[in-house]
Amino acid sequence: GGGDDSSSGSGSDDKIVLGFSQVGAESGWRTANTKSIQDSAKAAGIELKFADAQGKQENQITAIRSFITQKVDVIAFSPVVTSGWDAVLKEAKDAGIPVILTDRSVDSQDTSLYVSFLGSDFVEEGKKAGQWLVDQYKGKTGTVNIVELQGTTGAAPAIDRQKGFADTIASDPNLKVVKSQTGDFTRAQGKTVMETFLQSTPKIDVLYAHNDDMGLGAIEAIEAAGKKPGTDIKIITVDAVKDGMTALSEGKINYIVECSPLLGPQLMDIVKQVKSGGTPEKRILTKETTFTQEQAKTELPNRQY
Amino acid sequence: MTTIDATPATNKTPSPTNPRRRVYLPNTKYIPILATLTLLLIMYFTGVANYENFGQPSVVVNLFRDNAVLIVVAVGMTFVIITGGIDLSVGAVISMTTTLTATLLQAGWPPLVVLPAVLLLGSLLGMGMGAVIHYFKVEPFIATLAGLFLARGIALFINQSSIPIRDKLWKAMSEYRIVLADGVVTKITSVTAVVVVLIAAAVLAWTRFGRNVYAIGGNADSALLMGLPVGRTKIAVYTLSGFCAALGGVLFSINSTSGWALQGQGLELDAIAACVIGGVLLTGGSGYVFGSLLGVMVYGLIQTIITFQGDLNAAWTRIIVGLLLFGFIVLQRVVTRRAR
Amino acid sequence: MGEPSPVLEMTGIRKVFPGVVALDGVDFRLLPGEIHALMGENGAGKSTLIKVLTGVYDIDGGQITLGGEQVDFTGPLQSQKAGVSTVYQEVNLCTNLTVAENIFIGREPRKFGRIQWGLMRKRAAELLARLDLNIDVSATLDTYSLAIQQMVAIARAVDVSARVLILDEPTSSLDASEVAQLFTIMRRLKDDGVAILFVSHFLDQVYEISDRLTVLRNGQLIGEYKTADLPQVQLVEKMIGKELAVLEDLEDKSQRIRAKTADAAPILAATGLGRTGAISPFDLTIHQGEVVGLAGLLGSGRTELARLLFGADRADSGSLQIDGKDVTLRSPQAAMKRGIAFSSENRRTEGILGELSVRENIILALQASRGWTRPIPRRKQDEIVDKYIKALQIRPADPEREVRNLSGGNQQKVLLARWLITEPRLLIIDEPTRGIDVGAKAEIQKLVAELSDGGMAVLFVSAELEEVLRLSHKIEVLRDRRLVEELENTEGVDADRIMQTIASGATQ
Amino acid sequence: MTIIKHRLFWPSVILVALLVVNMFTANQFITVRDGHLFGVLPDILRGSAPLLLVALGMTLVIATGGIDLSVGAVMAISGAVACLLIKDLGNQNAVGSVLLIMAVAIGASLLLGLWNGTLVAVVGIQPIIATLILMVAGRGVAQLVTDGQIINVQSSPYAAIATGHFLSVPIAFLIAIAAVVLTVLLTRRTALGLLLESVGGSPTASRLAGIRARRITIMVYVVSGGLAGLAGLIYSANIKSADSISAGNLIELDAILAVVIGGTALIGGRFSIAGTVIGAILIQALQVTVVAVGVPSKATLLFKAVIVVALCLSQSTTFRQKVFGRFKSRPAVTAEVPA
Ligand SMILES: Nc1ncnc2c1ncn2[C@@H]1O[C@H](COP(=O)(O)OP(=O)(O)OP(=O)(O)O)[C@@H](O)[C@H]1O
Ligand SMILES: Nc1ncnc2c1ncn2[C@@H]1O[C@H](COP(=O)(O)OP(=O)(O)OP(=O)(O)O)[C@@H](O)[C@H]1O
Ligand SMILES: [Mg+2]
Ligand SMILES: [Mg+2]
Repeated sequence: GGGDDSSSGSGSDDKIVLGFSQVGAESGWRTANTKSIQDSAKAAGIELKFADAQGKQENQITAIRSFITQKVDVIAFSPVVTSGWDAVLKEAKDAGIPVILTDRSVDSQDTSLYVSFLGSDFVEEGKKAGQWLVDQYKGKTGTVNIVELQGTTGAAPAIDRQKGFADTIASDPNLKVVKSQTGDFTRAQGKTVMETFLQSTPKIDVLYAHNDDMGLGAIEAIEAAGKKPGTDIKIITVDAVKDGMTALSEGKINYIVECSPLLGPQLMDIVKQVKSGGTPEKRILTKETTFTQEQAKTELPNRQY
Repeated sequence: MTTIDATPATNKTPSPTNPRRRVYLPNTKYIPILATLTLLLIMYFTGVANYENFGQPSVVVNLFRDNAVLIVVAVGMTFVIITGGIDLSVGAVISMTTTLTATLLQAGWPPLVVLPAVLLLGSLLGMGMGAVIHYFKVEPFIATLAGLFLARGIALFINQSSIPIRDKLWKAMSEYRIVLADGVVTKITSVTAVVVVLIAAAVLAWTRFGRNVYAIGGNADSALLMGLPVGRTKIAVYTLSGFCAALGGVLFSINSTSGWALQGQGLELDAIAACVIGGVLLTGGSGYVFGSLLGVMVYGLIQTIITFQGDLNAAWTRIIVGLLLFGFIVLQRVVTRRAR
Repeated sequence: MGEPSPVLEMTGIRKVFPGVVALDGVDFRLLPGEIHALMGENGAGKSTLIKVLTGVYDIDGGQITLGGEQVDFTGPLQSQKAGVSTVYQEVNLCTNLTVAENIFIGREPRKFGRIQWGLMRKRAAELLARLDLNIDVSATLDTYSLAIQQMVAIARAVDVSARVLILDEPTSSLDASEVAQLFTIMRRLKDDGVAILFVSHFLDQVYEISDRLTVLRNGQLIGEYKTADLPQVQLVEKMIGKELAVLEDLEDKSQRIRAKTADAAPILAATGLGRTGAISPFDLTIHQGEVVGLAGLLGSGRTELARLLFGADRADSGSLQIDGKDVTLRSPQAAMKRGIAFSSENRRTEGILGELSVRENIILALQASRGWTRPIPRRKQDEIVDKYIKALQIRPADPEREVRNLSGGNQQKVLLARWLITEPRLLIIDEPTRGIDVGAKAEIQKLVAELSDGGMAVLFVSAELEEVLRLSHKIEVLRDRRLVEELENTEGVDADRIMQTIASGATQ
Repeated sequence: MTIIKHRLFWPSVILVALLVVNMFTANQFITVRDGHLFGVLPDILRGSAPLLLVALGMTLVIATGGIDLSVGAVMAISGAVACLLIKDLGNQNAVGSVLLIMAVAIGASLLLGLWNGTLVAVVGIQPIIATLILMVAGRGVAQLVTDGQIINVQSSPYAAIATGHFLSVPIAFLIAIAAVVLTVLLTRRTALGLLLESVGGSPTASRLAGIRARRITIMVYVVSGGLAGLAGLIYSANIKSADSISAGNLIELDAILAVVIGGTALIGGRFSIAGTVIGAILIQALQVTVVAVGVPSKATLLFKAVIVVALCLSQSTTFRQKVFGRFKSRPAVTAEVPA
């Protein structure tokens, strides 16, 4: 590989060097997230050292250490998991490199290890999805059979989105999750699992999918079974990527909780702020909303990812 | 048939050694290792020439620290592969170990109980798989795959989310810095890994057990007929691999002070690949622990180069890793062939 | 003379494999300080009896007592510990280990648990020197020929101080002087009171060394005899159950010489063909219908020469003409296309495909030469295979049996059949009669003679000089990896003459 | 007696058991609706098609003593290429163009197989590493092709290969079965099967028997690549999009498992295509069962572990002897011999 461009490495000139360790490229959402960060770094004139961890914490720890060796100015990363960052973050702190968390949080007790956390709250997303459902069935009687397509077993978004959702719908005893199984965040798995749900569950009223992709796969399965997604079975998903929004505007999905991947510009602002000696807020929530079918129609043309 | 005396015994075999072996080359069996080492050095210096800060000693030292787990696991795997087997369960055993360690520590168990307990559990699982493989003649692949499902299944069953470890001893081990030189620091994990490599290499090269491992890999049927303890040895290597994986899990939990059921996914393949890159034959009977160590270093160095390159997205990361691997393997092949 | 009480006694041994009763109520006794030959045709159950004894197989009936105590070994490890040292029929060593390791593995000299490599190598070298074998003991075993491997296996077995020593066809690829060495050692052990069980298809050897013998046929005990009391002819009768007539036809040498087509065009002519480190450049012509024998000592380069002619190894000097045309044999296929066939001496690793059936093993080479797109029709396969199973008396005569479950001698016959059905013009056979019983050996020799009469050229390699003499029209003598002399097999040529040639080392 | 001893007996029993479970949990096991088969069974068969195809190629590779880790990546590439080209079609429903594009995608997969085969047979790299290279880099290439995004297509002829029906049977399953039949013909009606088993049994002995081991080895990797490509098409047609990240992810493991369940040994030699078919369908059935019975996702792996353990024990002759042999008294064994 070349490397002529890396001669500007250690901040010898005034360009800020940002080391960013991404979780991986496990979904379209993640790719959009990566792109956003790469593009806005370029736009902000920040030199980006990018490392893809392929979903492994050990790779991420390695990458962060490597950033420390390379003496970057700021480190940012989307943690693969919540636990286990104390040691490496301490190393960064000892080396005097500020750390920014994006997208996912860590559970360090010592919050001085990072300067800021920019990202969404997965539990909150689950809650939003649950709240919509509670509102929909407010005052109605008769049980509502819900099936849930979970994300990858053990992954933080999957656990949190399940938890937030479950906590919220507990308020209405009619809402019952009858089947819940992982669809690995992928379309194909979403479809396969939904097929089986349809085969093995007498009546399904609502589908809650932890991301759009699984929801989209499930729509295929629902249609193949001769039912109408969005009507016969109500569908709630999380993310709001373009394909999901399209389906929402077509009425195949009923409600999407947004989880925005476009953290780039906000991140760059924080980086600059940190570099110029400022102290950003400890917790910065990404600007996120929810979409109904009507809102989707107006929003769709503006979706870039 | 009765004309033996026509051949004076002294006249026989005037060339006592095989002429092919008379010229002294580095013993042919070490050629793959030497080739790997040479190429590794070339790769390293290419990195030094191309990237700033690559030449720092800490890059090399960190190679051991970042790959400590892989090194330990690859050591166990080396034994298994030399007997002609394979162990797919290592990554899952790591996850089980980290999860269990974290859970037990969280529950307030004393760390000095937890440590031997998880190591024992890993070894027992390995022993179980070894026993199934030996007594029931089940293919190692399928037996250890079942082990994989089982171990990760247990981990997920215990807890799906990641569990922080706040135990003092663990934290202390995690943060303890061993200063090698000015500005060159390493951790307990890498020292452990190096010690494991040394012990394993000695065991493989100098003990009866080590020789039995090679014999079984060369030809298990013959080994049995030669009166070697085939069953015991086989079970022992899987136990060893289970132990190494559990130790890897402990190192993992020290490194990250947490436990998580998805930890170490795909690590089995990395470990197998590292062994094979280091010259261990998957068909068994040949290979060295140091070879596997070099294999891990190749893997680690590729990762380091990728991070230093710093502008690769996921797609390009994969492609470059593949290309580097390809280049390395083909060169290794060419060099070894020439030297033979 | 009061017999000493047997050190080993097996009574009513029964062993059943799916579809075969390999041993049926066999009794066997071994006295201390005797050499006891176990005799029988291929597939009679000799090796099975040995494996049952050493615990490789469980028995289905009967019992074994060793030194007066009843034993039930669960594996070779146990029997070895109980003082039974064994050389199994097929060389069972680990070719990826060094010679020294093969000799000492399992009982390496150790100090503080650490193997003493130097000591081990020294002892191994000494041990082999006693067998008159001076080889580099730190080289891996796979660099040596099968014969050497066999010697190493023997060295391993005789070095442990055992009560019972079992040698299953240890001499099958050794030549006379190695056999003599082995016998010296066996006699010494016998004098020390070791009981030795010896299996061989060479009757001369059996008569030379053994005190008593036990004959098996079809898994059944025929009887136990004092060697001195049983004439050869009777022994053969007992083994095969009928009189043996085939051998006599061949003995008349003059007849063979006449049959030779003197001035036929050479099929193959090698000039200065050689391969460094394997065999020095040599000249050789082989004519149609000619049987050429290769004679030489162990490691003299016979196998290497044969491999060059088949393209199994590539020559790096000289030229080769086939039918008058210059050719370079890059691969076995190239040789096969020109009508050359080669049966390797190492049947276990270079010959049979154990998992495949007898039928598949037999048709393999023919099929390979036809290419995968033109399968041999099943009917035709069955026809060919049946014919050769009958002709070579392959037993059990079941074409669908896995080859690895056949006895050693029968495996060899399968290999021979594999090459015969390709109807080659030049058949190179390296040790084709290794481990084959008297009857079948005679059949094979007869077959070779017939084939050559029919115009096929044969390059015949055998450690058994008499066999070479009996069959060949001309004999190439090798020594130290070079062809030293070519002898027309005329009246005056005999074993002595050849041994002299080898010893004097005359150059070409 | 003999049927119980057959090596596919126990896998078949477990497969049937899983199907029976599904019979009870499902609304419909198998019915005809809208003129085609509907129910869990057709779902399982259809869903198993990609795995079946991949496992089929894997069987041949394993028979030669090799292994192909790159199948997942090849699936991803093939799907990506196909969807990329179809997306740019003026009329995505033009059957001719779609078929042509599918041929291109499979052609690309064959080339990837050729690459693997060359590395293994000509350069002489150990199969696991040779194919690991493509496994790693190939998915990168697929991601590059799709730019890391999911490419959607709206092509009904393309979707049909996964979700369509022909004579009321799922086309995907028909394709898989056609591939199986072709492979059986290819290996058993020609001498290829024999030569494969021979090369896998002992390369040295095969070479000396005059078999062109190199050519055969290359060929099986090519076949494996092609079948993986086909599987990739079905996978992507099923979701009408190319998902370069998850397409065929970890399928190599399932495929190898299917092959091993089917009784083909990993060291090479004898292979059983029927076994692989059973193995692949069994794995798919297992996956469906896990969902259908409602095993909580955190226990899913444990459930699978139990089944795999049961499978591997049931396949072990020694295990059966040791466990079931106890019931029989020893003399019984001797008694049956004269027959
Ligand atoms: N593992 C096995 N499975 C099935 N049958 C076997 C097995 N081993 C041996 N047999 C059969 O048992 C019989 C006896 O074989 P054995 O090897 O004992 O013969 P042998 O007397 O040693 O012959 P040879 O002189 O050819 O070595 C043969 O018919 C053989 O086919
Ligand atoms: N006496 C010896 N000393 C050293 N090396 C030997 C000796 N005998 C054989 N070898 C080794 O064995 C190898 C094989 O020799 P080769 O097979 O050509 O001999 P051969 O004449 O066929 O004898 P054999 O009777 O052993 O088959 C040679 O490469 C050589 O290294
Ligand atoms: Mg025998
Ligand atoms: Mg020879």
